[in-house]
Amino acid sequence: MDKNKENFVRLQFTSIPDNVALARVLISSLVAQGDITLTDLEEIKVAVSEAVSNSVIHGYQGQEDKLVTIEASISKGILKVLIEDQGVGIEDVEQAMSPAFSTDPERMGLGFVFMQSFMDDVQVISTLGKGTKVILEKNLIKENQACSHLAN
Amino acid sequence: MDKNKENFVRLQFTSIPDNVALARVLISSLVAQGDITLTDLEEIKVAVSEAVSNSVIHGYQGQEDKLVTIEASISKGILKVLIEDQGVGIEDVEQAMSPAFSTDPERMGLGFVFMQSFMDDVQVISTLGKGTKVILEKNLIKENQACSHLAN
Amino acid sequence: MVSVKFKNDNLIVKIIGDFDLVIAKEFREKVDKLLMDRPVNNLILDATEISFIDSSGLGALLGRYKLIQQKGGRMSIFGVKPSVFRILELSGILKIIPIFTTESLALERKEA
Amino acid sequence: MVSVKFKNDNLIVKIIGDFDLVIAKEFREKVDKLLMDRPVNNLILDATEISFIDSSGLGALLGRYKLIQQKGGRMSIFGVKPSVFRILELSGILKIIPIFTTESLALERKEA
Ligand SMILES: Nc1ncnc2c1ncn2[C@@H]1O[C@H](COP(=O)(O)OP(=O)(O)O)[C@@H](O)[C@H]1O
Ligand SMILES: Nc1ncnc2c1ncn2[C@@H]1O[C@H](COP(=O)(O)OP(=O)(O)O)[C@@H](O)[C@H]1O
Repeated sequence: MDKNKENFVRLQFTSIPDNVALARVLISSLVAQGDITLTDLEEIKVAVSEAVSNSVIHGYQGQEDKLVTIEASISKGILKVLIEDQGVGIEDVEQAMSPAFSTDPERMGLGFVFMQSFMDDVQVISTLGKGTKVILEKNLIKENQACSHLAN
Repeated sequence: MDKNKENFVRLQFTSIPDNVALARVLISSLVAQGDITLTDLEEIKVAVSEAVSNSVIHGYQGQEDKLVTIEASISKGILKVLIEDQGVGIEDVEQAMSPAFSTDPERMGLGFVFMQSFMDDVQVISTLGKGTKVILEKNLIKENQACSHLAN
Repeated sequence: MVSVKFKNDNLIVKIIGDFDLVIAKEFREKVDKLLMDRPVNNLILDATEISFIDSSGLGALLGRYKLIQQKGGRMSIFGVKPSVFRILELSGILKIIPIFTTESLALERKEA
Repeated sequence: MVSVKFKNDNLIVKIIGDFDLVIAKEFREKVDKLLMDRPVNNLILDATEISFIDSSGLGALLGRYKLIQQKGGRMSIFGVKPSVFRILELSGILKIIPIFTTESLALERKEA
């Protein structure tokens, strides 16, 4: 299977915490269809896990009967993942994305930090009372494949 | 996590053969959230794999740019899985479901046989030129839990 | 993944992973090409690393069985996991393709 | 899954699987209850079976660290896999919670 194979999947699930694992499992299986480094795989899993956890925890504030949507596409070696909820939305996206900021004292405010460290691009579109879309992008083709081995 | 927890997931993906594995992985992770026997897990994986393979192979006849949809719900311990394509459809459903019948000489005609042996209920709704829906049902709660251990 | 090795006129094919429609295709293409190119008397499937099989995998097995039989050869399987065994049994394929526990037992089966 | 055992005043908590929001909640609830009920001087996380961690897991770790520190106790981690190590490192948590390779080394750390 070649890494450049175009692919598209859409996953929707009820907003229960256990389903965050389903998102990780699906995205792992999807990107593992190509030959990806273990480090990249791990980083993508963390980034997606953060975004989906945010939808469940913050977006829907623990309400378990809502829907989270994930769309993932691979095209020309670029992985694009959209994570979407119809939850409370974010008042100030810039503030939300800054390191250590969290509206929940029990949490570390590292979610967006991880998304930004592990993906090449993170976009957040949010409307108060309407919901939040997070779009993550990562190039799966390494310029210098030799380096990606050293990274493991 | 209790087996009776209500849950719902919907997965859509392009009709490439590699994506049949995504359907298996998702359904496995979903049912494994409850405590299920290994035998039941295996049987569900085979049944779903058959239905999704049929959509890819027969429904879309190898065209890889179409969409397959799976919806799985768990409610009151009953797993219900819908597998749907907008492919060529089945002319004679009864004939298609009979053992060893296949329109492809390379295949065994065992897909529907496995779905029927492994699930409690199999429904097929198909319209020529419109597509096919397969609805699989299985009770995840065993009347006599002791027996399900013997079965392993 | 499908990997192959020869021991004299025995072709040993190892499948790693889920024996579904994807691997079935790879298995069919690889084996058919090898059966064309070289004299094979005994086709042996190493099933130790097969974690899943469905009717696409079974169909590919049966197809290779028919092919090698036409050429006067034999086929066998070894190292089958319990979950895979159940499916093989249900399909009736065990009535025509014998199963062994190890590769050496499958190789020894010189007489039929 | 979260399993616990005591060795004197050491509480050893083992997490098996993905340390995400689900396990974070279980970990938080179990450990907080135990810290309430029994005198614990040293909280040790057995990470040998943790295959994944995200910021929910990290938050639960940091929270328990703060709690035990308030009570004058200590916390450490052992058996961390490389992929999990990277995340721990990135988060800065390694600056405050020490890592050991084995359980006995984590137990021996009597002086700080
Ligand atoms: N999907 C979302 N819906 C609503 N608010 C969100 C969402 N995602 C993030 N936020 C807000 O952004 C803040 C920072 O998020 P993040 O960096 O992931 O840290 P944390 O999850 O630890 O709070 C959250 O505390 C929350 O207020
Ligand atoms: N989704 C589908 N779309 C169109 N035809 C189908 C579909 N599923 C099954 N069929 C038809 O039903 C027949 C029997 O299916 P099955 O029992 O799964 O056996 P096999 O896949 O080995 O042919 C197929 O050969 C095909 O003609």
